[in-house]
Amino acid sequence: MAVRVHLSSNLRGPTGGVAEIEGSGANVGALIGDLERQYPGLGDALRSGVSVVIDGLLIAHPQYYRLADGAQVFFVPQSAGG
Amino acid sequence: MRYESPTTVAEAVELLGSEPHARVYAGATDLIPQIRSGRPEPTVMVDLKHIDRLCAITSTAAGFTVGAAAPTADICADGALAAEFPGLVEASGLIGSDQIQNRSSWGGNLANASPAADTPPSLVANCARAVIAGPDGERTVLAAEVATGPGRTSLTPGEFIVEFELDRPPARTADAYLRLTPRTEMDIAVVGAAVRISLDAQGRVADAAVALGAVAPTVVRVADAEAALIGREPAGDALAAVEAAAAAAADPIDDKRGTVAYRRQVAGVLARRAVATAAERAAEPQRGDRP
Amino acid sequence: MTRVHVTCTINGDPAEFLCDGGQTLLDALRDEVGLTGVKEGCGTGDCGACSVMMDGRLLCSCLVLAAEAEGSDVSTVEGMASGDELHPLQQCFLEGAALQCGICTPGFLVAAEALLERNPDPTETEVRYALAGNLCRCTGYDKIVRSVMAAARSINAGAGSGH
Amino acid sequence: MTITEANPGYKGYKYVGTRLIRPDGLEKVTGKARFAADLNLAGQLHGAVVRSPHAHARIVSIDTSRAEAMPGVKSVITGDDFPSVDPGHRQYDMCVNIIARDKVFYEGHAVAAVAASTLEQARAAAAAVEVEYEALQAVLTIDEAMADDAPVLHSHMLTRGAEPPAEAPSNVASVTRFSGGDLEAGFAEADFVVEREFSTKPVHQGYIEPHACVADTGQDGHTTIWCSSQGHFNVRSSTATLLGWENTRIKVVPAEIGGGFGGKTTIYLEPLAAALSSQAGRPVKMVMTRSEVFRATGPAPCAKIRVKFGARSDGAIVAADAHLIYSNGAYQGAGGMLGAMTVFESYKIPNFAVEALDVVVNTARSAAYRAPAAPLTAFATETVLDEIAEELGIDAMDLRLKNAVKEGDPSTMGFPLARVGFAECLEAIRSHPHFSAPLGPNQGRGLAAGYWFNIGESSSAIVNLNEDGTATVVTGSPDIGGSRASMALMAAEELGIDPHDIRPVVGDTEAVGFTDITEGSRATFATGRAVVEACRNMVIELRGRAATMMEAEVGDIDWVDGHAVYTGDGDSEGKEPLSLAVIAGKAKRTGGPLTATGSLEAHGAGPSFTVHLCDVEVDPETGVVSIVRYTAAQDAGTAIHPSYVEGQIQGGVAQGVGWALNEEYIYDSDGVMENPGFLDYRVPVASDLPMIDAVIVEVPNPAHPYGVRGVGEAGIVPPIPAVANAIHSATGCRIRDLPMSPVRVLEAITAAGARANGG
Repeated sequence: MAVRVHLSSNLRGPTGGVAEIEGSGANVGALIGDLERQYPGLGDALRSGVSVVIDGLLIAHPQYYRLADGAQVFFVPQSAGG
Repeated sequence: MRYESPTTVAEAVELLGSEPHARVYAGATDLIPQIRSGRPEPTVMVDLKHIDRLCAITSTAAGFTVGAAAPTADICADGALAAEFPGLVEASGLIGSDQIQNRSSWGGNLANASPAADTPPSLVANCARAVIAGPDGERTVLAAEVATGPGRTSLTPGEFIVEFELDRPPARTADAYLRLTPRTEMDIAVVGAAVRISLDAQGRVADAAVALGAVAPTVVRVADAEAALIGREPAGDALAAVEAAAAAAADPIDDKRGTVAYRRQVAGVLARRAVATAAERAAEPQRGDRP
Repeated sequence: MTRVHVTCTINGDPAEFLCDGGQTLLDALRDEVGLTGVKEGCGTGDCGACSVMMDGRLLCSCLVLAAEAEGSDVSTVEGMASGDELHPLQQCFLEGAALQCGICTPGFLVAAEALLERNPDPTETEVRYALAGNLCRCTGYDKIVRSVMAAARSINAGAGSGH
Repeated sequence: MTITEANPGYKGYKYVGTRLIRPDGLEKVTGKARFAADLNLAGQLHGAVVRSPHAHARIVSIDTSRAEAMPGVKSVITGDDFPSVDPGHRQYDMCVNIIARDKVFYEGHAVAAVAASTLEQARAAAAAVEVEYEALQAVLTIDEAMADDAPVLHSHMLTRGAEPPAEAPSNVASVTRFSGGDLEAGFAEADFVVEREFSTKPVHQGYIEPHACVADTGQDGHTTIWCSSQGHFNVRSSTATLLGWENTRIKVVPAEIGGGFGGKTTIYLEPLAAALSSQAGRPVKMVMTRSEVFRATGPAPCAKIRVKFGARSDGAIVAADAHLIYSNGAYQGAGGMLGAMTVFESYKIPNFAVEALDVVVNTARSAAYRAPAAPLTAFATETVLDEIAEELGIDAMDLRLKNAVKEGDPSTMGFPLARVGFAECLEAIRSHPHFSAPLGPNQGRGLAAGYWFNIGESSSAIVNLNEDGTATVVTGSPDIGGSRASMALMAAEELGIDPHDIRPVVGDTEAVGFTDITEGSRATFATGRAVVEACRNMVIELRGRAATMMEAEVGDIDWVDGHAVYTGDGDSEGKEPLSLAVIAGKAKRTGGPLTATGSLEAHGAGPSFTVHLCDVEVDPETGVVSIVRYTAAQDAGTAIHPSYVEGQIQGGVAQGVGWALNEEYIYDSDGVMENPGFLDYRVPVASDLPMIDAVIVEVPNPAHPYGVRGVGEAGIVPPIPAVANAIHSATGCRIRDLPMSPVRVLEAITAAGARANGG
C-alpha cells in the first residue's frame, strides 16, 4: 500500500528536515521498514515512543495497524497522562 | 510510656516531679506529632484535662479565670468572655480546625512558645496573668513573661500553667486580633497583631496596647505605636503612626512562611487595622455603661 | 511491655482494648478495634481524615492517646447509620456525589455531623469554615458543601414533620 | 448546567447521562471500603524504609548487622538484594528510584528496608541501619543543573535528541523540538511582539491516602500484593522487573485508591514489601507517613518557560516561539516533551517553534500529575494572550475565539485535529451569566483555556450474567473518580437492564485481562469501550439463547430494551419477547453460563478542551488573593455520569487554584524539604474556595460508541493562568512566578506602586 507519511518536526532528523515523504507497507510496521530503507535511522526513530494518527485516530501501538492505499499517516510523539 | 490523669493540681505536680522525663499532656496537638517525628518519648504523660481548675472558665466581679487547658472551643462558646475580650476570643478561634479547637488551649499555646502562636499577643495586650504551679507551690506572672524564645519558657522543670487571670476591662475598652495566613484556615500566622484600646469620654485613646506575633522570637509590644495613640483619636495620622511604628518594631526572619520585608510591611497594616477595629468596638454604646 | 487496658463505649457498644502507652486513638481504633473506617492521611492533625467524636467533642484521633479514651464515649463513621438506615448526611453524600476516591469521606461525615449538632442550619460559609479541618483533594469541596446543606435541610424537615 | 450539541443518539439514551448513585458509594460512606492500609493479615510484619538524609551522595557502605540483631526484626534488605540493573534498561530509573544502589539522588531516597513484628520495632531498626555516605554537591535548581560546572548526576546520561549527538554526559536528559511554518517571516508579519519568562516550583499531587501495600509470599514463591494504585497490572510488571521475577509469580489485588491524580501511576513500596516478605516468609505491610509521601514520591515537575508571541493588530497570532526547561527531579522525565506538545496546541499558529529540555536535579523523582506539564505551558501561553488582547484592545474572549483551533486544523505535531469542542467551550463561558456579572472593589476577572490530549491504551472487561438477571461487570481499571458508576451506566444502556442490577467491580490481575493504568483520562473512554464490547458480545449470545428458546433463527431476533424480540416473518406464536432475566434464568438449559468479554487497544482518544473564568479579590495591603467566583466549561464528549464529570472539573479547578496560589515544595540549601506536611504544604481547604460552577459541554468523540472524551485531566490546566489574569485585572500586576502567594503578590503591588510614583 502506498501511503503519504507526515513526520512531526522532532522526527525529521533522518530525512534532513523533510516533513512529508512517501512509503509503502501493508501495516505500519512494514511501512517503518520501508522508511528505514529510504532514510537510514528513521526506523529507529519511529519504533519507540512514537504513535501514529491515521484518519483522525490516535493509535498508540501501531505496528500491525493495517494501511489502506493512499492513507495519510502522521508519526507523532507518544503522549502520556496523569 | 505511661499515661496518667491526675484530678488535682497537687497530684499533677507530684507526678511531674516523680520522673525526669515526665511531660505535661494537655491538647497534645504539637506534642504527639513531635513524638511521632522521632523526638524522644516521655516516660510519663501527665494529662491535665481531668483537673477541674485547668478546664474551668469562671467569671468573677474582678474578671475572668480561664483554665490553662480549657479547650479554645469552650472559650469561643463563652458569650460573656467574648463580650469582654472579643479579640482574645477571636484569636482563640483561629487555632487550627474545629478538631484542633477541641484540644488547643491558652496554656498549651503559650507554653509551646511558638513565636507564631495566635493567642499570646492577645494575652499580652490584655495583660493576662498566668498562675503557675510547681514543686515550690504556685506563683503568678504576666503572660508576657512566660515565653522567652522559640520553644523556650520561663517555666522551671515540673512547672505548668494552671490558669489565666484577666481583669475586667474598664469602660470603653475593647480588643482585636488580626493575623495573616495564606489560607483562610488551617494555617500558621505569618504575622499576628493584637490590640487593646481604651477610649476616654471624648473618643480619644486613653490607653493602648499593641502586640505583634510571628515577627520576633517572642511577642513584641510596640511602645511607639501605643505612645502615638494616647490622647489622640484613633484615626488618620495616629493610625499611620501605628502602622509605621509596628513595621519598625517588627524584627522578623525569612523563613518558609514569609520574608522579612513582607512581615514588616504587613505587621504595620495589621496593627493599624486592629487598632481601628478595637477602637470601633470600644466606642460601642454598651461598653460605655460599665462602672 | 505492659499494655494499657482501656474500657470505653464505641459507637454505643461497650468496648475494651489493649494499647501501648504511646499509641494514638487512631491506631488503636484501626489496629486493635478494627474500625478501619477511621483513616490516617497525615498523622499530624492537618487533614481530618481520622476525625472521631469523643465525649461529644470532634477530634483528630491521631492527636489523642488511646489511653485517654478510658471511660469515654467514642463514635466513628461506622456508628453513623442506625441499622439499615443511613444517616441523612450519608444519604446526601451519596445522592450529591460528594465523594470521589472516598478516603476523606468518613472524616467529613463525622465532622459534618458535629457541625449540624451544633448548628442545625448552617450557611455555606459556616459549612466551609467548619469543615476547613478536613482536606479533600478530589472534589473541590463543591459537592461536599452542597450535600451537608442538603442534609441539614433534610434533618430539619424531618424534625419539623415529626413534631 | 449541560450544553449538548445536536446529537440524535443522545436523547435516546435511557441510562447514559443519568446520575446513578455510585455502586461503591455505600461502602465509602459507612467506612467499610477497604483502602490499602486497611488490610491486615494474620502474622503480618511491618516494614519501614531507611531514607537518605542527603540530597546527593555516594553510598560508601551499608551495615545492617546492628538492625538485624534488634528485637522483632525478621528481614533487612538493601539495593544489593535486588538484581543489578543496567542504565540502558527501560525501567532503570524506576528501579534505582525505588531502592538506591551506588548513589542517592535526593533527600528521602530509599536505601534499605526493614521488616519487624511491630511498626515501632521496624522503625527503630531502620534507624539502626548504618549507612556511610560521601556527600556530593547537590544540584537543586534548573539553573544549577545547567551551569557549565554543574556536578553531573548520572554519568550515563547523554542528552537524547541533541543535534549533534551529545558526547559528554550532562544533566539535560533530552531535547525536543517542534516547528512549523517560517518563524522569522511570522514575526516579521506581526504588529506586536511580546516575550515573557515564567517560573514555577514543584508541587505534589496531594492525594489524601499515603502509599500503602501488603505483600505475602507463599512457600511456592507466589506473591500476592494488595495495594492502592492507578494500575495493578503495572504494579505487577514493575515489581517483577525490579525483583527479576516472572510477572506471573505475582498477583496484585487492587484496594480502593484514596486519590492518585497521576501520582499512583508508578510504584515505590511494593517491591520492597515483596522482597521483605519473600525473605521473612511472612506477610509484610508497608505504609508511608505523610512526610515520606512528600519527600519521596512524585511531585510534578517544575519549569522555566520563555515564550514569545507575535500578533497582527487584528488579533491573529502569526508567530510563536517557546523555550521550555522542565525539571523532573532526580531522573529523566517527560515534562519538557509534554510541555512542547501542549504549549501551542490550543491555537492555530501558522509559524511556530518549540524547544523543550528535560533536566535532572537532586529532588524527588517527578511523577505524572493530571495533564502533566500542561498547566505550566498554559500559564505562559494564556497570560501572554491576555497581554496581547490588552495591548491590541481586543476582548480576551474574542482573541481566543479568533485563534482557537477547530476540526481539521493542524496540531503542533502536524496531524489534522479531529472534531474538538474548544469554540463551544469558549461560547459556553461567553454566554454564562458570570461573564458579564459586575465586579466589586479590588476584584478582577481572569479568562484562560486549557487542552489535554488524553490517551487510549489497553483495557479488558468481562460481563457475567447471574441467574437472577443481574450482571457483574469486571474491569481492570482502578476506579479513581467514579468509573464504576460510568461502567454500570454504559453496560445498562447496552444490555437494557437497570444499572442498579449491575455490579461493577475492579478485578485483580488474575481475574480479568490486562488493563493499562488508569491515566491519561482513559478509563471511561477505553475501559468503557471494552465494557461496551463485552456487552455487545453478550447480546449476541443472548440473542442466540433466545433463538434456541423460541425455536427461531438468531437472525430473526433483535435486542430491544433488555428483551430478545422476534422480528422474523414466521409464525410469532410462542415467540413473545424474552427478558434478559428470563434468558439468564434458563442459561443452564440453553448452553451454560452467560459470560462475555471485551478486550481492546482503544484508538482515537479525543482531546478535551476547557475554558475557565475566575474572579478574585486581592487585598492590596497584604497581597492575599481570595477566589470569589469560578466557572469552568469543559468538553466531555458525552457525560456518561454528569455528577462525576462535574466532580472531575471541580477537583481539577481546586488543585489548579492551590498550585496557583500557595502550593510549592520548599527546600533548604542542602535540598531538604522544609514543608513535608499538610500544614505548610498548603492545599486549598473548604473555606478557600467558592462553589465551582462546572458547565459540561458535549461535542461527542466519534471514536467512542457514546462519544466519550476523557475529562479527568484538562480541568487542572487553566486555573493557574485564570487566577494570574484575574490578579492582573484586580491589581494591574502581572505575576509570572509561582506560587502567587501573598508575599509575591504584595511584592508586585509594591513594585508597581513604586514605579507609578517614580514615573
